[in-house]
Amino acid sequence: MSKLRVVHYINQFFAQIGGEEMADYKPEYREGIVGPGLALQTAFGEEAEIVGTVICGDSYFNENLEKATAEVLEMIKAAKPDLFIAGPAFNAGRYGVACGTITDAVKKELGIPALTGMYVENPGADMFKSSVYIISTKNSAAGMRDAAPKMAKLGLKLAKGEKVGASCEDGYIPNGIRVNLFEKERGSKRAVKMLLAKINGKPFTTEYPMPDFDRVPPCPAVKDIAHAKIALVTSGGIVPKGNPDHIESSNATHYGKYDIEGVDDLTSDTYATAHGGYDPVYANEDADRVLPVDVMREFEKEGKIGSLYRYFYTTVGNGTAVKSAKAFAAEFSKELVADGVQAVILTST
Amino acid sequence: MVKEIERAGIPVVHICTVTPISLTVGANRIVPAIAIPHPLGNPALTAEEEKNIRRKILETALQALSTEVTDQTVFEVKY
Amino acid sequence: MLERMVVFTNNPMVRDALSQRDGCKVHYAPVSYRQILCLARDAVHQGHKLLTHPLSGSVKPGETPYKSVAVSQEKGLLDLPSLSLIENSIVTCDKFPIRSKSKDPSLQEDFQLVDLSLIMSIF
Amino acid sequence: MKLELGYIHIHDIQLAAASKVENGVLYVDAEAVKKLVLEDEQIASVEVEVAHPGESVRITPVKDVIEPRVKVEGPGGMFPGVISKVDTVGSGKTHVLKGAAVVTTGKIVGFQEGIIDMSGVGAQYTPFSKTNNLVLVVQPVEGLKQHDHEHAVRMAGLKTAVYLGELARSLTPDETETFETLPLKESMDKYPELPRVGYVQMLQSQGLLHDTYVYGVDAKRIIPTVIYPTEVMDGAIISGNCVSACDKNPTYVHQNNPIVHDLFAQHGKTINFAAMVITNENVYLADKERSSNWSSKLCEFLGLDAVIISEEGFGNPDTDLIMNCRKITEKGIKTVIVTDEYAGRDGSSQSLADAHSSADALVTGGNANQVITLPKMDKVIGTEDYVGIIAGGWDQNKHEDGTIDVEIQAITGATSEVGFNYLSAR
Repeated sequence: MSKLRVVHYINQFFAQIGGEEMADYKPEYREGIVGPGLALQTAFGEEAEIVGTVICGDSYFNENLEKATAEVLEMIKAAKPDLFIAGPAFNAGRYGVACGTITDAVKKELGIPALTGMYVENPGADMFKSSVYIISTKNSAAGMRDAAPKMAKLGLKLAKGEKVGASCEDGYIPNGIRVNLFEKERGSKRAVKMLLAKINGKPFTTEYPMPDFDRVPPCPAVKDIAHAKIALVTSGGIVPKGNPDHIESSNATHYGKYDIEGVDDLTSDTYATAHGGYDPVYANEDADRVLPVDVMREFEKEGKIGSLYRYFYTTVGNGTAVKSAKAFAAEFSKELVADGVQAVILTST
Repeated sequence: MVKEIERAGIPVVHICTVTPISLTVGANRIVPAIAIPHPLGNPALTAEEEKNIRRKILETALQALSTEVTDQTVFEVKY
Repeated sequence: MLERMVVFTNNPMVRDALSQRDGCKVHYAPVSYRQILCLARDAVHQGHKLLTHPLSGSVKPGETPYKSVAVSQEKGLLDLPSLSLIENSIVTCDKFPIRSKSKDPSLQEDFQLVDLSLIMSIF
Repeated sequence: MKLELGYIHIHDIQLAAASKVENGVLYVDAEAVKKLVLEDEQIASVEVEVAHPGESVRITPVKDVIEPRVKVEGPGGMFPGVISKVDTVGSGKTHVLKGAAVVTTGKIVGFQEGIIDMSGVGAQYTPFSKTNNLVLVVQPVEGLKQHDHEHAVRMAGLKTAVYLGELARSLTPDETETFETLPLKESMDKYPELPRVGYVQMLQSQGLLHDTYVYGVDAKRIIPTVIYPTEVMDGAIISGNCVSACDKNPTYVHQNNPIVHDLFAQHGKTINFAAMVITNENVYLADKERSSNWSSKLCEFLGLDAVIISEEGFGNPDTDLIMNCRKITEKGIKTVIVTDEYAGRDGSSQSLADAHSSADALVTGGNANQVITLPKMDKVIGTEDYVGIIAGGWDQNKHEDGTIDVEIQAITGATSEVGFNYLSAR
């Protein structure tokens, strides 16, 4: 069998072009191995060959996200790889975001097996761990020796279409997909060991982390609410009557964005709820009970607020998987920022 | 959802019937609502009374948005 | 001591067993397992308290078509533990696919009997 | 309370003209076993079969698995309150036919479940592919009601295990092990430096096919209480739980509770394994509040520093598990919980029906929804008729070549929530 073809992505620093001052470096394709690719090649042995390396500056990539992604994708596509590896980015934030973005794009758009590696606290890890395999590395380049064999091993598995093991077996950052494995010790013994660690204040790793309850620090208050542009968002599933976008009653796969220019009041003839999570009778009688457009319009006229944003966003709240709800909100928040919205009123049932 | 909006840099007030859930999902400015099937209304009241309640809740929401907070804060509505 | 209750059920065996019981109103509806949970949820939203666990029994949602859930007849302020329990239960129910064997006529009596036994275990 | 277990290692079971144990072989007079089982007028017929590790044999639907033991010294007898009188057991000497098990099978309801494969991929998932199994295939008399049927099969298994255990009474054990739990004050005086550790065991207690018995008492009728860990080694807790094969605790697992054993392994060295508390998992929510209040109160009263909490089942018991974990943690006691997961076939769903931040140290028996393909077996003890109906089986899961796709929740003991198995998930 011929060797698998691998394309590797690294930033300007690891290509030894330069540090921050060279971070604007535009994407470039070089034949063969560059820099840390050597360690990967050693780990691949005879099974795979790094045929080319894409180099791109971190600033260039992050400041020209769409353009840079397209350019890099084109270079990768042309090299016809069987496997794509980015990084590892260790604890470098912008490098991590670049590695995650491009790995995700290669997987989704080119359909080529792809993975990357980074330190678990790299912001790119949280952003991409559920969409691509990210090998968990140490927080500095000193971790390359550790990371290369893991990346090569998982890379070969992906390229050959073999079954991927549990995160602790194949060394990737847990991605929310639960995979079974046989442990060397039975569960009761693992429980006793974990308890001993807990008693003695030593570190231990739970086998199933509870859903995380992370916090975001509060944004500063709105200085002049009477002149602020305010948007209404609801997880109560209010939609124009007839549910034109067919928002599902639970586990919705998309969210709604609706124009309320000239709408002063939501009535039973015009709006209803698509939410399957509560008795819809009251919201269908008067959707202002969930999405208070009527009062917001009065506030607008009275000068209590500057203006009501032209669109409202709607989702169906608790039925929707936390993951997709987060993704929806991240997406429409960008639009809100771009349109100069200064505050949001989010209503939930 | 509330966290993602706040993360984007826009202050958000969460009007929510079940404030403990709102606390769990990480909202920083919280205004309690009336009831799950009708958070900003009450079908037992007349239309006028109902709208009055809705105004009070939203006035509290505007006040919450105009108030600096350092931690999760529940703004009670004064009916 | 048990509170006065309303039992939402789609199980005719439960309907028959509890219809004459003191302190017990039966709300029988020939609907799906999930819809019984939704009826209980709507009652919780109105301020009734959940009295039994919505996911009682080890026969998973989708495997048995029968479900019986008791809520308090008394109505008060929204009960938060009841709310989180019923909402979580519906989310959990939704992750189990409906198995066609759940509709097998030869199994209905057994499914009904186990569901009956689960709700009778509280008396 | 001090108990010595004397293990007689059994590496083979054979049917023979007379029952005896010789050179590690358990010879069983099948006729004698049948006669014993048929004393119960509710049972119409019983077949006695043997399944050895490595054979191309499938046992299904499995109801219970029981280890043959006999009390040779000390008060009481095996399965107190059920087979023997209600004397307090757990002290003296008990002999064990280690490596042998009685397995009961029979259709009680149409979705009866439980698979034990003695070889192939399925064997990796069940601990009972490693034991030599004497299998009872029990047929009830016509028209027997499900409650009575369940009781009859349960008793048939226990009686047979006691009958076989008797064969070990006068034997010299190949190996012995001693377990001792001291009364509260003595225990504190003896190990003043060691952290006091307890075990809180949650028992399935929801109704027909979901029951557990403690000294013969239906566990849904108990208030959480303290039990010496050695009492369970003498059969103080038995299983009437036949749904959810992967994570129910068969009687064998109660007798050999692995958390008890692994805590004893550390006892006097790194910890003082001071107490065991049993509690239940009732359907009525007020019972849950009461039971978790009591379990946490007992842990506090016993002066425990840390506990392991084990669950049995899914859904309803998740609520008890989280209540116990939260309330015990609130008492300032450190906790580790043991459970399993229903994360969907692709592993992407929320694993537990309830969650709380206090549950920060969790051991899992794995995702019960994982699908595996079981090979065709040369011999089936019982019947495969229900494999498509059992929890974890589904429609059209039997292929033309005789292989069957099942979720591992159909396999007896696959995702044990007392950590009896090696399976886990990440």
